[in-house]
Amino acid sequence: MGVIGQSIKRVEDQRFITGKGRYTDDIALPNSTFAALVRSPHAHAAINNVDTTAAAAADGVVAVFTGADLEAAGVGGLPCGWQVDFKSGDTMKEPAHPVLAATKVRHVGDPVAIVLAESREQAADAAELVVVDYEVLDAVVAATQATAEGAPQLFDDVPNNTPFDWELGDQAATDAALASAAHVTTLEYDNQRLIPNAIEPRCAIGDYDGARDHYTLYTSSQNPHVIRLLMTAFVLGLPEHKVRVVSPDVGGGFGSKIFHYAEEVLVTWCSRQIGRPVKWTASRSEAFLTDAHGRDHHTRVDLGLDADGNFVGLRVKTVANLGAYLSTFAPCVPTYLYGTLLQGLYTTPAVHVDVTGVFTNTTPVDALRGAGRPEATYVLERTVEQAALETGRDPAQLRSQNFIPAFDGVEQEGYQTQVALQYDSGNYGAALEKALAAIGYDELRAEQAQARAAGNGRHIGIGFSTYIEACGIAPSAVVGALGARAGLFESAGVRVQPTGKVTVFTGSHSHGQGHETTFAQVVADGLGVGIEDVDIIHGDTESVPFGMGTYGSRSLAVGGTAIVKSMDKIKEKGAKIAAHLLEAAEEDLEFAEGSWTVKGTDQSIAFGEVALAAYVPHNFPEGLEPGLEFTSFYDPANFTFPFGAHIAVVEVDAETGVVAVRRYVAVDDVGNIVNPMIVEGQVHGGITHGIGQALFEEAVYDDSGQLISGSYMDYVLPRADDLPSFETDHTVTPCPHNPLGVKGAGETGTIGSPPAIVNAVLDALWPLGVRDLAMPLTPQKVWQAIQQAS
Amino acid sequence: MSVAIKVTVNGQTHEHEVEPRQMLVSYLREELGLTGTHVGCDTSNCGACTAIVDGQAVKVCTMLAAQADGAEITTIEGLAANGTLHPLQEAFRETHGLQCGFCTPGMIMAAWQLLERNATPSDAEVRHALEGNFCRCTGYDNIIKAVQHAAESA
Amino acid sequence: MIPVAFDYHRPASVDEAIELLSDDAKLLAGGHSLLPAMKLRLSSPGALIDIGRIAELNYIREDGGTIAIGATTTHQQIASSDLVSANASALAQAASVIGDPQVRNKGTIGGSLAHADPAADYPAAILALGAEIVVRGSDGGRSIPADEFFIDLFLTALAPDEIITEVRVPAADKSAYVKFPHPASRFAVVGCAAASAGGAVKVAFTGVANAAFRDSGVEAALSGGLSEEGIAAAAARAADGQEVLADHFAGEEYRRHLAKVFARKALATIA
Amino acid sequence: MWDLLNDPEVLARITPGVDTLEQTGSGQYQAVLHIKMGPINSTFNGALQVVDSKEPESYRLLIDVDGKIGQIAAEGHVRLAENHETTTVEVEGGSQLTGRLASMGQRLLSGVARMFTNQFFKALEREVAIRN
Repeated sequence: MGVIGQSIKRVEDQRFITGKGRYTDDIALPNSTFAALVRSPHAHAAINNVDTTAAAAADGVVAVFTGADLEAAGVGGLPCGWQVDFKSGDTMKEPAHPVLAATKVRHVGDPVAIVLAESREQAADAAELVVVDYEVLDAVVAATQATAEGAPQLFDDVPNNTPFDWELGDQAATDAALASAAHVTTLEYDNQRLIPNAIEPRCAIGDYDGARDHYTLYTSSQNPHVIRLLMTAFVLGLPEHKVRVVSPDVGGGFGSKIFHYAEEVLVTWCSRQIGRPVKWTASRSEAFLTDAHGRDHHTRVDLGLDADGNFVGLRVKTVANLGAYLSTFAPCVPTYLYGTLLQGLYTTPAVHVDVTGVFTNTTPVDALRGAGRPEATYVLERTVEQAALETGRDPAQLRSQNFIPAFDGVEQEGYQTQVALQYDSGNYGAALEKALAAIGYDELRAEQAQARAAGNGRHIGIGFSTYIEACGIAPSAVVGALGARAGLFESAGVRVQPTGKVTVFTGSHSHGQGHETTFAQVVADGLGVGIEDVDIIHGDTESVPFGMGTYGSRSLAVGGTAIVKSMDKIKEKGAKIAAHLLEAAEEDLEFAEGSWTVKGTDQSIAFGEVALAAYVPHNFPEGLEPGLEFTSFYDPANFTFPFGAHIAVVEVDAETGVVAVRRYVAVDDVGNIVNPMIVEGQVHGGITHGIGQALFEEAVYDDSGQLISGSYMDYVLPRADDLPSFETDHTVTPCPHNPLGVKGAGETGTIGSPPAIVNAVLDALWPLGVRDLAMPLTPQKVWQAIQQAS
Repeated sequence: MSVAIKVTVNGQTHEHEVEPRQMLVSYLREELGLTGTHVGCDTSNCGACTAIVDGQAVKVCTMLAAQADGAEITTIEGLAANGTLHPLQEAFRETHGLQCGFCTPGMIMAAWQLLERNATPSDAEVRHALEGNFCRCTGYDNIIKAVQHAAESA
Repeated sequence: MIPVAFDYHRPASVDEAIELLSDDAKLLAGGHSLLPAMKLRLSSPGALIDIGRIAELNYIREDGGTIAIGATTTHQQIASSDLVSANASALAQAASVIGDPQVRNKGTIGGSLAHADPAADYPAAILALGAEIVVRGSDGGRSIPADEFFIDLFLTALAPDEIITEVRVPAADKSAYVKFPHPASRFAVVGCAAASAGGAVKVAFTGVANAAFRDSGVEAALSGGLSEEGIAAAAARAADGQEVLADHFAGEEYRRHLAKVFARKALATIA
Repeated sequence: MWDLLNDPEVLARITPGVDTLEQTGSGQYQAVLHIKMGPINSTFNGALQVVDSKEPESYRLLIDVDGKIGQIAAEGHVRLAENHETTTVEVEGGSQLTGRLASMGQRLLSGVARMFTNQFFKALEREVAIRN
């Protein structure tokens, strides 16, 4: 069979390459109205009055609603799904996040009113007629300013704009280790704010059916069940079974479509009010202002080394900018998805991390491709490289000497870190060795030395990043203990049809990852059917069992395992049926290549025949129910821990400050690989996004809280001609605790690449005296750094 | 006011009265139901809306439907001839040149224009020709491969 | 996003278009500057006059040592014209780096010049090549030398009742346009054109100041000719005395520096 | 010169974009601005104020106007220095944009400020020329 491990061409591509994909905005319901939102142009202002008279009277307008209307109707605020309490034990401050602001706006883009009209054009025209009387207040924008004395306060009941603070690790041991270290490398920097920019803007359609008293919400989301749960139970107070959430084809998410947004509530609620469908599609300008942003940490890090270069202690202090409200998973990103990864691949015996989450008058910040792990990896890998440069050590050697020795998680136990996690399996040296060989490290260093000696103005740099990340989120009991308000299992229903064809209902939801192919491969391998005999259904709460959706590179490790568990049950039942039909003992049967065979004989029965018998049970084991369909919920035993070694080679044009990425080698270990083509694509995309952070992307706010990089005219997305071709390879260290042995491949590139690029540029410019650079490494910044150094 | 237009889209002629402010992309998507052409931005940068208008790849989010009066338009839905996929469509699948698929129609149309003007582009030329199209998923490598693959198979 | 409603006119001739011009009307050629601004509702003219199909405005031809280019000729047509490349390569090079291929398929030279974005590519080439901009208005036509055309941010010598009909570019011996593009917008952070014709060298910049300009300081310093040293000395004076633009991506100091670097690159290309 | 720079009618004529200016109090004006610049063509309403007036050497001009596409808050510090027969006028200022203007107009902001400052001086020169 060998379906697993094959680069099977994607099943879903047929519709995408012919323009037949069905994204939310492609859905046109009869009798639909169109929504336009009135949004705050101010970062911080009190609302004195909202006058909707002119808008309501405008051509084609069906209704206008304000925050006051929603309040009067008892619509709740948007909930937060994770609680991180203060170090002191005090409960997290969780101020209300109104669906429409009624009394105060807290960031540019905060919605104030919604206008429904017969056409998009009329809605847009009428929205301009809503007059909002604002009293503008001073705004706070930078994380480091939020807790300053006299800083503007966003919420009356959140002193110092601080909803939580948090720590992990042994502070005393870490301080002591650093005090006695032979060398301490210290860096202080911003991990800049990014804007997710899925190319499909968010879209939501609410459709209330009065005859059935039933709601349907179509939304561009990564997790329709989670949206339904949050919206029904916490915001609208609707009976969950009367609400269907459909998330059809999703045009990219990168985290930004995990969260429950105001517009989803609004179209659903408004549809009920007017008895007609309501459609809202974000413009890109709105997306810039309202899709939850990512990163935005201010961090100081100290890494201590002994005289031999062994890491003795790591201290990290971070202020995380959460924006104006707590988005759905905001508290967990700079804490449990960040602090717990600060052990990295290293045996550092003492690690301490201290995080303060702060509110500012900016767009809320939440998980973005990598979510916490890129920030953690940047802390470690930038600092380790800096330590190598400062102490004159080879950065590859410095890393390897501090690596945790190889362990497979079976013969050798998992590795217990100083920061709560237990790694599943790892062979970190192997990945680095493979990357060094692939890039031709010695030759590159020789070329670099030659260029430096020649003084020909070619500034070549080689940069490393050896990262680890946590995927397969997550064991429910563990995350529950850490503040998650949801379980993080995954579901899969596997329905064998009478003819032996298979329909899978998965709680995971693809937004580009290729589930319809990868999952079909898993099923084809497990049941011995053809890929074309498997259909994957996702994204609809009415057909799929309650599932948690797709994020944190969890789909295959958790969702795929749920499918395997259902298939195990199918095979178990199938064996009973087969044994009956073959008149053999169940234990004498083996299942292979789609048939049950009596061991040592040529007596066998095909999977399809067994399926048919299950539905036409004329001749059937006594007491066995007909049918061949099982649903499983899989709660993982642990996270999975992909890792890898990335090496970037850059050339810096010192005259203009332009950085050209000449080569990029990524050796990732994502455990077993089901579809190498898809994994490679995921890695490519992640690296590109990470290079985007290193060199190009940056949400820029002015002091008054205006987003001045609010369009593609200013916000730089990497384009085809900004990048080299990537060289990717793998090592394979299977995950010991899931049956597929897979770890997750969706975010490795984004996590691994930023420090590799920045380190390479620092390596290139170190001889010129450049000692630090802040992301993104724009030409001006690089040029200025060179000027100041020389 | 409204403007009478007559356009040929994927070989079919349509006549409509349109509002002057209606963009060609919204005409294609909303009036003709051809939703394969996507809208990804409002500043003519992302390229998701690229279609072929009178032989030229155009960002149809930045063109009025009224301007298209008399034009021959090909959208992604019309690229396959008589049920046979265009070599570019085949190539995007073959080399995994797409993930979420949202940028794909525009990407294919931009690539179509390149190959029409340069049948044997270098990798650098392909990258340059796609500078008006964003992909956030794949990182472009496989898209470049797709275009080269199509160039070879054409 | 959706523009505010407007009326739409599609005149068959330039004269008809001129008649339709008013304070509240805007000409629509390629539309790639105007329509995005209208979609964002930064601009909301009451009427658009679509001159994109006036056949008499779309051509590239030689006219006694001068290249005559109709106003609605697209960037793509100019970039791929052998006639332009052979005689005014700076213009072809400028056309080839505007926006992206799709934008170049629609955008027109007349539209770009009339719009006069401070970071547009053409103006530098137009100035260095010593082109003339031919316009027609209700009182007849005139020809405006490039040196007098670009006045300030989005401000040109074009009168409200005038339409650009043609750009006349004298053939140069050698010319080049080099550009440091903004990585997002692809507008010129700094663009420099240099052209030599009959022994005289002209140098012009775009992206550097409120309007594109001839750099007389650099030109004067080129008396030593286009030797490597001569170029270096001249380039070092780039943008001297200019009030230089500054934004988040490129502050004044960096832009001035880039102007020097790109002056050198442009001059080296024609040396 | 001081009188000139404090005359509401003159102020209306020399402040770029001002369509109408109506005095509402001492140094307080209600202003309608019309900004027509390249792609932007929009009307703004709001207040124009003269504050920190130190006759005869300086005052600050505050403009705070609101339009469909955003708000403009601008400040100009006008300083006059008498030197024998001539008066030197210096203006230093900054502006803050809100809304769509802010997110779309950044690359032009420094240029716009400069253009308006230049327009202010040109208009002032014209006023001075008329009076002389």
